[in-house]
Amino acid sequence: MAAAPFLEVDDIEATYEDVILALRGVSLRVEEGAIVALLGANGAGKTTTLKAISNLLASERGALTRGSVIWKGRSTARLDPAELVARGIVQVLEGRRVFPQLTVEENLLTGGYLRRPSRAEVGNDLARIYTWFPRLKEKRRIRAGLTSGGEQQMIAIGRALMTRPTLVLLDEPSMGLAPIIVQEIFEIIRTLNEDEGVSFLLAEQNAALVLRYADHAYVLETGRLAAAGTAADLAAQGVEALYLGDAPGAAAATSSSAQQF
Amino acid sequence: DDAKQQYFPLATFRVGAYASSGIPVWAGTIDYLRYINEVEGGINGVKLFWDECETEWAVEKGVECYERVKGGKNGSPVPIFLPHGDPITKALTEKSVADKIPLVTIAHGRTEAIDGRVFPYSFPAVFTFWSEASSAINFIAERAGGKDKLKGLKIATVYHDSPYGKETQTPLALLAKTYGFEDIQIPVPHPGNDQSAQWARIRQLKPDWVFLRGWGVMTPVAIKTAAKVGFPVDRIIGGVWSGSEEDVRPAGKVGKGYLAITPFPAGADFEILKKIKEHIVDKGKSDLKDLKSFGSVYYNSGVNEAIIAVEAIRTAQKKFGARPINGEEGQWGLENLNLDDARLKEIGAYGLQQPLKLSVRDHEGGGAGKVLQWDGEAWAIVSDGWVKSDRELLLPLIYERAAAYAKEKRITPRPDPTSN
Amino acid sequence: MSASSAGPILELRDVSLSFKGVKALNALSFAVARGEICALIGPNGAGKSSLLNIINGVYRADEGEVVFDGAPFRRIRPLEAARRGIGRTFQHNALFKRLSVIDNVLAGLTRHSRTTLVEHAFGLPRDLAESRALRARAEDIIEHLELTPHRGTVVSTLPYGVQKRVDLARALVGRPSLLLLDEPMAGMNQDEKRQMSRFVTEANAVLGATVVLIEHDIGVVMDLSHHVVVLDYGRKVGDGTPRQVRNDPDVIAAYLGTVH
Amino acid sequence: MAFLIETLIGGLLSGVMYALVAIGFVLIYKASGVFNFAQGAMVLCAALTFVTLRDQGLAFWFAALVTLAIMVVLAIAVERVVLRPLMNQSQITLFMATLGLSFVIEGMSQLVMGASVHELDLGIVDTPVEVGPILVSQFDLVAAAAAGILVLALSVFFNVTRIGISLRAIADDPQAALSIGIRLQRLWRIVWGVAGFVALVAGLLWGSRQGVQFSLTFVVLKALPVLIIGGFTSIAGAIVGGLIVGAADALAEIYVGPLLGGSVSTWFVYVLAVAFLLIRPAGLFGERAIERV
Amino acid sequence: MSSAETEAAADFVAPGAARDWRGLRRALPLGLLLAVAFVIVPLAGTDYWFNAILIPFLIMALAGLGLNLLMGYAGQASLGTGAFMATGAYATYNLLLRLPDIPLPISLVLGGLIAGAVGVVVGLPSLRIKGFYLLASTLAAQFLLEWIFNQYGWFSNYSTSSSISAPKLAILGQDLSSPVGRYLMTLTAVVAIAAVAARLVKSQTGRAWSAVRDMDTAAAVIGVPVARSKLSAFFVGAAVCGVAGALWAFAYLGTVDARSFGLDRSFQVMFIIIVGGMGSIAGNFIGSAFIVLLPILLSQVSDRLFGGTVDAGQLANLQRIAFGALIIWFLIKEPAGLAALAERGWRRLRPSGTAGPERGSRPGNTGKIF
Ligand SMILES: Nc1ncnc2c1ncn2[C@@H]1O[C@H](COP(=O)(O)OP(=O)(O)OP(=O)(O)O)[C@@H](O)[C@H]1O
Ligand SMILES: Nc1ncnc2c1ncn2[C@@H]1O[C@H](COP(=O)(O)OP(=O)(O)OP(=O)(O)O)[C@@H](O)[C@H]1O
Ligand SMILES: [Mg+2]
Ligand SMILES: [Mg+2]
Repeated sequence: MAAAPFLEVDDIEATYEDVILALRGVSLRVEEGAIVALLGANGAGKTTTLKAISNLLASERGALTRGSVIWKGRSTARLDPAELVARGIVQVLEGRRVFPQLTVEENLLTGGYLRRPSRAEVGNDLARIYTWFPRLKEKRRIRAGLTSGGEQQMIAIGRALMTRPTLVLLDEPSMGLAPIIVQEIFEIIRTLNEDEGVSFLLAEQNAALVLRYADHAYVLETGRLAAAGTAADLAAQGVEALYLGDAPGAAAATSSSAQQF
Repeated sequence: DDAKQQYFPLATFRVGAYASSGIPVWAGTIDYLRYINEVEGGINGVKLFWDECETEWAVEKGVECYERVKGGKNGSPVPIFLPHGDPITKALTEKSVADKIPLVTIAHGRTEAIDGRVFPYSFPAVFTFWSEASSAINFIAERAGGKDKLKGLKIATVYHDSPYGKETQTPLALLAKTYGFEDIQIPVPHPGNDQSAQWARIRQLKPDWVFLRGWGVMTPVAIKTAAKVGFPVDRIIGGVWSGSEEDVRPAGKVGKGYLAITPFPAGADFEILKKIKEHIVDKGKSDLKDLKSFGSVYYNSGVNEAIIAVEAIRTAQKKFGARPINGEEGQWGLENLNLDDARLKEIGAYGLQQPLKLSVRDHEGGGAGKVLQWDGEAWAIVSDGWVKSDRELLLPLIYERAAAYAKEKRITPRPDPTSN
Repeated sequence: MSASSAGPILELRDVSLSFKGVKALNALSFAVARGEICALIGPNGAGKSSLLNIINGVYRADEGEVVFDGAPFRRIRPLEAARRGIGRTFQHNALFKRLSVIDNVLAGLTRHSRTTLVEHAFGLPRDLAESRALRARAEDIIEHLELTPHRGTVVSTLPYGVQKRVDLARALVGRPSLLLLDEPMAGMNQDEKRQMSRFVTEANAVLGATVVLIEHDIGVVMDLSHHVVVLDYGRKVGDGTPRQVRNDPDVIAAYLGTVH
Repeated sequence: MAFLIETLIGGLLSGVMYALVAIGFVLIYKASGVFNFAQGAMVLCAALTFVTLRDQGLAFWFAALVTLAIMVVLAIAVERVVLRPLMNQSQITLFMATLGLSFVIEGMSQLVMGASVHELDLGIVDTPVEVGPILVSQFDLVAAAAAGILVLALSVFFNVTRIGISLRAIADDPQAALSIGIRLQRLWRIVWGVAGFVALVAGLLWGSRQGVQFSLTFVVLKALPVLIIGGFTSIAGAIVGGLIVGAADALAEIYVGPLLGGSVSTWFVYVLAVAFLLIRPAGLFGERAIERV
Repeated sequence: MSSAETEAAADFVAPGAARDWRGLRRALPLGLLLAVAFVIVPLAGTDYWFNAILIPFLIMALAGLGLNLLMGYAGQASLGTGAFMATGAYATYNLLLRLPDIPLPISLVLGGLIAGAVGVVVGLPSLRIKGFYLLASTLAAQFLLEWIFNQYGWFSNYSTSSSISAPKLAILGQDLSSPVGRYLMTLTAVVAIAAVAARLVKSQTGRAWSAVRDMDTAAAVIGVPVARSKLSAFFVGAAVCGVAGALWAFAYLGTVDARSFGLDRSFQVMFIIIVGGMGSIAGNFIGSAFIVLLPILLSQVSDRLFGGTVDAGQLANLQRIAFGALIIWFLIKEPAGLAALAERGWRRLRPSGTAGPERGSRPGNTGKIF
C-alpha cells in the first residue's frame, strides 16, 4: 500500500453557488490498478466527489474551497477538464448524459477526439466498444436521444472508454440497465482492470454488487466520510448499517469548519 | 447667481442609432450659445447656461429629461425646450401646455400645430413637412420652367413607411390635383437597408422626379440603389432628413449630383459661422470633435435652432425685461418673433436662416427651403435663394385639421389677440 | 361495448411499432387482468417504454390495436388516455421541476377540475370549494406516500428517490384504473426499493389500480408482480407467472444472466 | 415578365446578403446553442474598425487583418467573460446575455471610433449589367459570390468531422462535452472568432451598400426569418432560407404591397417564415428537438 | 379594488391556524408597501417622480407581469409584447372614442380583453412550435400588428400621424389628468391586476401553465390540457400587456403611435423579466426598476461625477457599456433573476428560514424554459 499515490484526494471541501456545502473534508485514495467503490445514500456527495476530481464543479457553479486533489503526484487544481482527460482521468456522468442530437456512433467518436487518433485507431476502438455493447452497433446511426434509457447508459460508458483512460470515474453505472448488462459492465470493468491496468472509482447505490468487484470502498454520509476499508471488510459489516452512519471506523472527517451560511 | 442667468436645457442624443446626426446638431447649438455668452456677453447681458441630458432619441428618456429639467434650475426657468424628434414631441405636446413650456420643433413635429390657437405651446417653426413637400414641387416647377409645366409630370415620392413618411401624402395629393402632375407614392419599410424592389418599381414606372423622404440609412441605400437601376441621381430631391452630409457620404461616388431641400443650408461662409469659427472653433472651445462637420447641414441646423431660441428670448426680454425668461414669456417671445432680412443681417444669419415672422395663427412663419446639390465632397446651393411653398394653398387644410383635433380633444381654441 | 369487469382491463392485439424501419415492437399481444400487477421486463431497448408510450398515446402504433376497458383504439391522445383513467410515471424524471411537491401532485388532478379560468382568476366560490377538495385529495396521497416532510419543497431539489415517489404520487392522485410505471425504482438503494415496493403494492391492493410495471431488479419483480411479460427485440419471449418466467432458459440467456 | 424576372433576381441576390448575416448566427448556435443577438453589433464593430483603419490610411489587406485580429480578441474575451461563467445556463439567459453584450460592443465601438457615418468603398464597380431586358447589379453578384465562397469554406470547416461533431456535442450538452475531454473553451473561441470573420465579411459588404453606421446592427432583423426558414443549425439552410426570403420579399413588395396599400416587407417574410414553421417546426434543415419519455 | 387586494392577501394566508401567523408576517410588508404607495407617495411625490419615474416604472412592471405569465409561468417565449401593448392601446383608444359612454376602467379592461384575443391568435403556432423558433415566430405578429396600426388610419381615427392620444382621463367625474391622478390610476390598475395574477398562478390554471412549461409531454400524459393551457396563457399574458399598453399611451405619454410599441419595447420587457426573475410576480417590479431606473441613475451619477470634464457623448457611451455589462453581471451572479437574489438575501438575514443544504436554486433547473 505504500506505492506512489496514484490519485489522492486530501481533505476536500466543495460548495455550490458559494453557499451550499456539499463536501466537508473528504479524503480518499485510489491506488494504481485498483477498483474503489464510493458508497452512500442519495445526496451524500458521491457525484460531487467525482466532479471535484474531474474538475467539473466549475461548470455547475460549484468550487473546491479547501483541500487538494493530487493525480500522479501533481495537483490538478489548474488543469481544465480536457487536460485531465488527456492525462487519463475520465468521468462518466450520472444520468446518461448523451448528446441527443448526435448519432450513437458520433457520440462514441467524440470520446476519441482528444487523442487525435488515426482512422485505423478509431476503427479499432469503436470495434472494441461494439463488441462490449453489441446493442450499440445496431443503433449506431440512430440519434442518441431517441435510444432507450439503457442504451444511453451504454453510450455514456462507451464514450468515456473511447478516451482510453487510466482512471475511470463511474457514476452509478448500473442504473436502469438490465441485469445481464450490469453484469457485463462489471465484467468489462474487471477485464479492463486486470488486462489493461485501468483503475476505477465507482459511485454506486447497489452496494452488494459493487463490493463484489471492488478492492476498497469508502462510504459517504452528508458530505463526510463515514467509513472506509477494504471491500471485503465493509461487505462483512453490512452496508446497510454503514448508510445509517453508525459504523465503526468512521474516518476522522469531522473537521466541519468553514460554515458557509 | 444662476438665477440671474438664463437656463437652457438640452436634450441631446449622442449615442444610439441617431448619434451621427445628434453630435453635429448639438455642437452647432452649443457653439452658438457659447458664442453668445463669450462674444456678446449673453442676451442683453443675461448669460446662458445649460445641462445636457442624453435621450438616445428614445421617447421615455426624452420625457424623463423633460420632466427633470422643466422646473428650471437654481431659480432660473426654462424658456424653450427643443425635443428633437417626432415621437418625443408628440409625447410632450400636452404636457408642455400644462407646464407652459414652448416646444420648438424645426422641420419636424405636427404640421397642424402651426395653428397656435389650438396648439399654444407647439412651434413647428420654419419648415413643416407640408412646406417641405410644396417647396420641393415648386423647385421642380422652377427647373421645368414654371408651375404650368408641372402638368403631366410623374413625381414619385419614395418615403419612409412611418407616420413621418406619410405626413406628406395629403399635401402632395392636393398639389397634384392643383397642378396636374401624377403623384406616385412608394413606401420603404424601416430601416430601409434593402430597396431593390422599390427601385425596380421606379425603373418600371419611369417617373420624371423622385422626392426622397428618407430617414437614417434609407437615404444612402436609396441613392445607391437608384444608381444600380440607372435612375439619374440629379433627378432625386431629398427631403430635410435626407439632406445632410451623413446621408449622402455613405453612398459614395454615385451620390454626386443628388439634390436635397432644406431650411438649413450648408456652408461655412455665412457671417455668423465665420464669427463662430474665429471666436469658438479656432480657440478650441468648440463642442465639435471632428471639425470636418463645421458648416455641415446638421451643424448649421443646430446653429439655426439656437438662433431662433436666442432671438425669441431676446424678443421676450423686450417686453419682460433683461432677465431670465420663463416658458410663458418664451411663448410670447416666439409668437412675436420677427426675423426680417435686416435683423438676419445684423446677427450674421442672412442666407443661413430664412426671414421668419411668427404669430398666434402661424407658428411656422417661414415655409421655404434651399435646394442643395452634392458635388461628391460638399453641398452647393443650387436654388434661386429660398424656394417658397404654397402656404396659402395648404393653410386652410391645416387649420381644418387643427380644428378637428381641438374637437376630438375638446380644446377651446384660444382667441387670436392680433386678429381683433 | 360495456366495460365488463370480468375481462382483462388491457389487451394488446398484434401491436407493432417501428422507427425508420427498425421494429421497436413486433406484433405484440398480451393481456393484463383487472387488478393485477403485471411486470414488463426485457433487455435494454426491447421496447418496454415504447409500449407504455403507445398505451397512453405518446406514440401511435403502426399496426394492431389496444383495448382498454373494453374500448379498442390504435391511436389515443395522451389527454384522452388520462381522462379515461390511465396513469403513468416516467423512466427519465419528468416531474414539473420548478413546482413544489404539492403542486406537482395537484397538477395530477387537473383532469378532475371543473372550474374555469375566470373562476380561478377571481377566486370565485366554486373555485375555492374545488381547490379545497382537490387539495385534500393531494394531501391524502402525500401523506400516504410519506412525502409530508417534503410537501412544500421544489422537486428539483429533492433526492432522486424522493422524486420518483413524487412521480408516483402525481400519477396515483388521479385515481387511475390503470397505472403504468416505468422503472420506478431505478437508482435507488435497497431500502428505498423496499419502500417503493410497498407503495406499489398498496396502490394495487388498497386503491385498486391495475399496475403495469417495468423494472430491471428481478428480485423486486419476483416479490411484487402477479404476472410477468418478457420482451426482447420487440417480441414477446415470455409470459406467465414470475416463477415460470424466472426459470425460463430463454429469459435467463437474454436478460437475466447469472447475477440476481 | 422581364420585370418579374428582374425583381426575382434582385431579390435572390439580396437574399444572399441576408444569408451572410444569418450564417454568423448559425455558427454560434451550432456550437453553443446560443442565439447570439450580438451578431449585429459584431457586424458594426468589424465594419467600423475596418473603416477607421482605412481612414487612417492603412492598406486594404492590412486593415482587414488588423480588424480580424481585433475580432479574435473579442471572441476570446467573450468566451472568458460571458460564456464560461454562464455555462449550463438556460438558452434564454444566454440570449439575454448576448443582448447585454451587444450594448457593450456598440458602446465600445462608438466610444473608440465615434459615431459618424463612413463611406466604405470596396472598389467594386457597380454599373448595372444588362442581360437582354434584365438589369443585374454587379455589386450584388460579387456579394453573392463572396457569400457562396464563405459558405463552401465553412461547410468544409464544419465537415472536418472532428470539429463539426465536437461543436454539435457542445451545443447539446456542454458539461458532458467537457467530461470527455472536448476542449470546449478553445472551440468556443474558435467559433466566435470565425463568427467575427463572418461579421467582418458581412460588415464590409453591407457597409459598402449602406455606409458604415449604427444601423448596420439592424441587418439582424432581416436575418431572423432566414434562420427560421433554414433552421438555426444549418449553414446550407441559411443560404436556402436567404434565397427564399430575398425572393419572397422582393415579390411581395411589388405584388402584395400595392394591394394592401403599403410596404409589406417588415412583416411579410416573417409571416411566411411562420407558415414554413407550421409545416416544419425546426425549419427546413434544422435539427428537430428530441423528446423521449 | 380593495377587495381584490384582500383576496391577494388572503391567498398568502394559507388555511390552518398555525399558518395564519406566518401568512400575516408575509402579508404585513406587502400591506405596508401598498399603504406607502397609495398614501405617502401621492403626498410626497413630485411631478418629476410621477411623470418620469413612477408611472413608467409601474407600467413596465405590468407589461413584465404579462410576459412573465406567458413566458415565466407557461414557458411560451414571446417577443410579441410590443404588439400586445399596441393592441391594448389602440383598442382602448377606439373604445373611448367610439363608445364614449363606457367608463374608463371598463374600456381599459375591454381593451385588454381584445389584446388577449389577439394574443390567442398569435399563440396558435405555439401548438406546434417551441423554443427559439416560437420566439422568432412571434416577431411576425410584432411586425404585422405594428404595421397594421400604422397603415390603416381607421385605428387612429385618421389622425395625420397615425398616432393616438388620450382623451380626458376621468373616472366618475374625477379628473385624473394630473400627474398624481395618473399615478393613482396606474397604481390601482397594476395592483389589481397583480393581485389577480397572484391568484391565478396559484390556481389550477397556473399549475397547468407551469406543468406545460416544465415538461409538456408529461403534462399531457397526466391529463393537463396542453393546447388549452398554452392558449389561455397567451390570452391572459397578452391581455395584461394590453392594459399596460393602454396605460402607456394614456396615463404615461398621452400620445403615441405604433412605433412606441416596437421590437425594442418587446426586448425591454423581456429584459425586465429575465433580470427580475422568470416565474416571479415581485420579479417584474424589481426588473422594471432595474431597466427603467438604472439608466436614469447611471446618467445622473455620471453627470455628477464627470459632468463637464468628460465629453458628453463619451459619457453616454460609457453608460451604455455599463448598462450592458451590468446586465451580464447580474445574469452571471444570479441566472434566476434579481428576485431570487433578493430572496436569498432575505433568507440570509433571517437564518431561521434556511434549512440545511438544499438545492434551492440549482442552475439548469431554474429558469430553463428551453
Ligand atoms: N449543482 C448543484 N447545485 C447545488 N447543490 C447541489 C448541486 N449538485 C449537488 N448539490 C447538493 O450537494 C449534495 C451532494 O450531492 P451529490 O449529487 O454529490 O450526491 P450523490 O451522493 O451523488 O447523490 P445521488 O445518489 O442522488 O446521486 C446534495 O445535498 C445536493 O443537494
Ligand atoms: N422516438 C423514437 N425514435 C427512434 N427510435 C426510438 C424512439 N423511441 C424508441 N426508439 C427505439 O426503440 C427501441 C425500444 O426503446 P424503448 O425505450 O422502448 O426500450 P426499453 O425497453 O424501454 O429499454 P430500457 O430498458 O433501456 O429503457 C430502442 O432501440 C430505441 O432506440
Ligand atoms: Mg450522484
Ligand atoms: Mg425504457
